[in-house]
Parts: sequence; C-alpha cells; structure tokens
Amino acid sequence: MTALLHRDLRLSIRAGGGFGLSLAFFLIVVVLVPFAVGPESEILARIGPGILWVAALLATLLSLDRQFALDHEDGALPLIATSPLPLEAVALAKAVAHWLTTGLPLTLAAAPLGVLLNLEGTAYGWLVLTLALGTPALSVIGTFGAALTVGLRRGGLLLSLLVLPLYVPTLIFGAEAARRGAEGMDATTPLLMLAGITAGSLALLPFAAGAVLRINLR
Amino acid sequence: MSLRVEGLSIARGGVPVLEGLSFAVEPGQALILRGPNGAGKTTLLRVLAGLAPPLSGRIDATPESAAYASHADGIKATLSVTENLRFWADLYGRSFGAEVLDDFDLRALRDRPAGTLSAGQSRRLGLARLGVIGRPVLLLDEPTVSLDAASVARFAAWLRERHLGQGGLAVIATHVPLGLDAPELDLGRFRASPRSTQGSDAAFL
Amino acid sequence: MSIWDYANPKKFMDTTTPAIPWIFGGAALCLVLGLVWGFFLTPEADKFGSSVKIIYVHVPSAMMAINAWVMMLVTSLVWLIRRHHVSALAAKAAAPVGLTMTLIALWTGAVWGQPMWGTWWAWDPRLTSFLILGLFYLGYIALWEAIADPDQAADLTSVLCLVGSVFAILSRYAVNFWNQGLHQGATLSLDAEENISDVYWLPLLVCIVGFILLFLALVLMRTGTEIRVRRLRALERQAQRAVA
Amino acid sequence: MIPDLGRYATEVLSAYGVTVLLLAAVTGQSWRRYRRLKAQMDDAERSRRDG
Repeated sequence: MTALLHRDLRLSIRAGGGFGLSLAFFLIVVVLVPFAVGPESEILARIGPGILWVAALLATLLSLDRQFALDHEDGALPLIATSPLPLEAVALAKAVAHWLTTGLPLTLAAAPLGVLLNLEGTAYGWLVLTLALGTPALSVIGTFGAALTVGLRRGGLLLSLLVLPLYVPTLIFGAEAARRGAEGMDATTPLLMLAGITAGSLALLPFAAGAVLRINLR
Repeated sequence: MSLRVEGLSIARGGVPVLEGLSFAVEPGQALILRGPNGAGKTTLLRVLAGLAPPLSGRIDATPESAAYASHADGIKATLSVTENLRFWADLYGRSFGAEVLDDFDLRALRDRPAGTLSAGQSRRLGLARLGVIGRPVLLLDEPTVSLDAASVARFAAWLRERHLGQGGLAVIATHVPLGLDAPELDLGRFRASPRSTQGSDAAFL
Repeated sequence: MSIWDYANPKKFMDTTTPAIPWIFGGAALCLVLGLVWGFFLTPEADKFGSSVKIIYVHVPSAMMAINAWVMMLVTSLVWLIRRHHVSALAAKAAAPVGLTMTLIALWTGAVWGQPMWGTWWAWDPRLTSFLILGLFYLGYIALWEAIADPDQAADLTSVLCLVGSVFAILSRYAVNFWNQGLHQGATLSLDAEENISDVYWLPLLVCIVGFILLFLALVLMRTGTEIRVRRLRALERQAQRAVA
Repeated sequence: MIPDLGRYATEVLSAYGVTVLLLAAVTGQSWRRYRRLKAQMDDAERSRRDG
C-alpha cells in the first residue's frame, strides 16, 4: 500500500497540478468573498469559518475526478487490481494520497488565509482543528464517488452531483463546530460528530469503494 | 503449479462468448490462444486474471499466482523507467534487480522519463514489469504489439529461458509467431451458441 | 409458491399487468375522494386558516418521498444479494416517482411556510432534509442514465443507494442539530397528527391511501416498461449473434 | 363553487395545482413510455413468430 501511496504522491508532485490547483482555488475564493460581501470586518469574521469550510470543500471536489481517471486511461488500474493489493486498500491509499495533496495543505493554508477574513484569536485554532478532523472524511467520501464514476464520459459533473449530498453532514458539523468554537460556545457535540463521521468513513467507505471499483473493472 | 480450466463459460457485457472451454497448462508450458477479433481472447484472459467472473465452470490455479498484461501498459509518463519498474516491484513486495533491464534492453534508457520513450520502447518497459513481479502464471494479451522483429525475438527468448525454463507457464493471445514450441487453442470451436441460456440477457428471453 | 417466483420477469409481467388498471382505478378513486373532501369539505383551522388544507397533499407526498427511497433500498439489497433483475429494475422505476413526490413535498412545504414564516424558503430542518433527499434522487437517476451496461448500472446504483441511505440519515440528524442552533425550536411542524381531530384525519387517510396506490401502480407500470426495454435489447442481441 | 379560502387562497390553490400537475406529468410520462414499449415489444414478438 505504501508503494501505491508513494507513487501517487510522487506523481502529483511531478505533475505540479495536485497541490497547486486546489490551493489556488482556495485562495481565490477567500480573496473574492470580501469583494462580494463588503469589507465590514465583523461580518467577515462571523461568516469567515463557514466561507473557509465551503472553499475547502469545493477545492477538494475540484481534484477528485483525477483520482482514478489517470490510472484508468493508461491501463494501470486493471494491472493494480490484479496485484496482491486488495482494491479496498487501493481505495484507501488513493484517499490518503488525495488528503495529503489537498486536505492537509488546505488545513495548513486556512489559518494564514483567515487573516484576510478578520478571524478572531480563538477562531484560528478551531478552524484548523475542524478542518484537520473533517477533510479526511471529504477525501474518503470523494474517493468513493470517484470510484463510482471511473471510466464514465462526463464523469466529472456526475461525480459532483453524487458527492454533494454525501458531503452535507461533514460540512454541517465541521462548519458548526468551527463557528461555535469561534463564538466561544460549547462545540463538543459537533466536534464529536465530525470525528465520528471521519472515523466511520475511513473504516467503511474503502470497502464500498473497493466493491465499486471491482464492478467497474469487470 | 499449473493452470486447469474445466467447462468454462464466459460473457462479455452480459452476452455469452465462449462455452464449454477446457484446457490445462503445465509448468514450463505455454498456450497460444487463436481466433478472429471478437472471439473472446481478451475476455478469457481477463476472466483468468480474476477481473471478471465466469458464467460457469472452474478455474484451478494457485491464488495470487497470475500476472495479467493488457494492451495498455499502465506506464506513468513522469516517472523514469527505473521508477516505473520499482513501483511494480514494491507493489508485489519483490526486490528490484537490475538484470531485468538487460533482459528487455532497457539499460540505456533506465533514467529516461517514460513519457519520452517510443511506442516500442514503452512496450518493452511494460513487458519488463512481468520480469520484475515474478509471477509464475502469465496471461498476456497481444504482448508483441508495436515491437520490432529484434524485440519480439528478445521477448520470446526471455519467455523461453527466464520464465518457462524456470517452471513458469503462460497463456498468450497473439497473432505473431513467437517461435515457442507451444500448443495452440482455437477459440472459434468454443463459440457460445446464440441459443445459450447463460448470461444476464437470458433472464429476459 | 415462494415470493421469489415473482422475480422471474415473465411471471412478474403476467401477474402485474392485469392488476395495474385496478390499482390505478383505486388510486384515482381515493385521490379524487380525498382531495375533494379535503379541499371543499373541511373547515378552516383556528390558527392556520385555510392553509391547513395543504396537509392533504403535503403529508402523503412527503411520506411517499421517504417510502420510495426505503423501497429502493430494499430492492437494491435484494438485487445485490439475490441477483433478481426485476428487483433492480423496480428500484430504477421507483426513483423518478420518488423524485416527483419529493418535489411536491418541497413545493407544498414551502408554500405552507410562506404564510407561517413570511418567506418562500426557510431553512427549516424538514424542508432542508427533503432538499437533500431530492439531490440523492437526482444523483441516483443520473448514475443510472450514465452507465450503458444495465447490470453494471444496477450494481453501482445499488451500492450508491446503500451508502446514500446512511448519509441521508446522518444528514437528517445534522440538519436538525444545525438549525436548532439558529433559532430555538420556533419552527412550526407540519405533522401534528396526534392532536388533529377526525375532521382532518379521515380525508388525510384517504389521500395517503390514494398516494400509496398511485405510487404502486406507477412503479409496477414503470418496472414493466424497464423489463420490456431489457427484453427488447436481449432479443436484438440474440438476433445479432445468430447472424454473426 | 370554490370555497372561500381567505387570505391563503394563492398558497392553497398553488399547492393543489402543482401537486396535480406533477402527478399528472409523471403518470403521463410513465403511461406514454409504457405504451411505446408495449407496441415495440408486440412488434418484436410478431416478427419473431413469423420470421
């Protein structure tokens, strides 16, 4: 599994697009929002955590369709599928690689970008904490969606439609925990739910993604 | 280590293509699949590789013993030749020995990014994967496509000495004579009857 | 005779085809009776005025929107476990009907909310949940349409239905939690069946039966259509093979 | 004929209207497709029996 993870990481670093595209998109959204809603810092500070969460979600969505598409195009997928590595592990490796190239950089970039949205002192910690807890779930759920649509023409649009409702609970609990934390309210429940979704997705969805890949490779 | 197939029926897209197929390949032996386009050569190899389930019949082979090679080589253009091969070695938990580079005449190319290789060169790289992963059962789908005569001979020599000679076996779909002393199996004889009652369409007939 | 005998497409068609007109008749009868009763013959409620009449279309459609998804979940499981084609096709047939029910529930819910909340759309937990349910239906239908091979499509949509169900329940919980945080329990709930009097309850019951029968008739009819599509395709491919 | 709906007339009427419209639409679509496929199927069965 580390072999596949290692290769995917190296590929996305060589291609350059992996990190760059999602981060650039994240930056663009955060820079544009103040132009659209006005420069009042109280408003920006209040909607900031939500904006950053939506931006992170969309940036994640942006890079999903390449997860299996490249391996499908050059024929590597059936070769990997016939290797000793079970497809469930392949899906998990892909999800981890995706998180390391999008979720993790987004989490790290969120705090500096929060300055642009006038976040208050405690809000930074909550934002980074919720993103660190929540983005793995976004990657695993997205991997399941990418596995569903592998090999489909116009799979990208369909992928967004399929993944969008699946992202709703993660977004709600993640943004809610960040907001409550920032406003000094008790954020234990949404934080626990967020961690639960991430743990559950990590544990179960690779099996669904593996099953779906097997069907798509038939 | 041998590969036995008994009463195998297989389908492509829910339609039966081959029925009642039986054969056995012993260690050191190769089997050449023959038949016109659409006869089911690729489908059979995919079923043997475990990518698709058979409609019925039995495949007896040691699990985790087969390697499949399709038309496409799954080569990553931004990785070098060595990096590509090392990935497959790692994935199969094998050590990567440089002698494979000689077997497939890749030594001079080993640090080139795979994206800069010609079609024939990248095919050689694709085949070199088989040397790296060391599986005793090879399922090869048109392995010689885009290879020149010298490369075909080199590949045949590798197959004969390094693979079959070491007790491996192979099932090969090819139109090009490889110069192997191997029996041929004409799939045309096993074509599924149009009245076949197998396959997912049959429930609606 | 076992219930699984009906999983044979021919047996299914032979049994359901004669029944469809009767179910449709029953559905039409109940719907006309229930809606006319509800629309013309029920009194206004103290608090809600005449807007209470909306429950006769809202409650049944909302129920069927959820029941249709549950039915799809069951038939998807049957397909994955027992590989009965009729089951997979029934799930495919039910999805557009379920989507229609969701749209009706959304529209009538929004229209109900307009006088109550003074706005056409409020992020009320129930309305939001139905919006998400509608997205699930859309994705499910789009996935069926996108895949050419029917068996592969059946497999993939079934897995999506399974995973989607888990996330739909999660979303329901999440949405409840999320909105509660915005304004404390001030939302008006539509189904106060427990304290509703018989004057409203009886016509509502007739409407619910009507919606159930209509759903049943539509699903049976659409499943029949899907079976015929598959049979035509199978015959065509058999003819092609005979020529080749 | 139509009962006095008071100030909620628009809401109630549009709710019933949209419901009837959507139900009619899905029923109509299902029915048309059912008829079309039945005709195609009958054609296919006939030519199979004759041919």
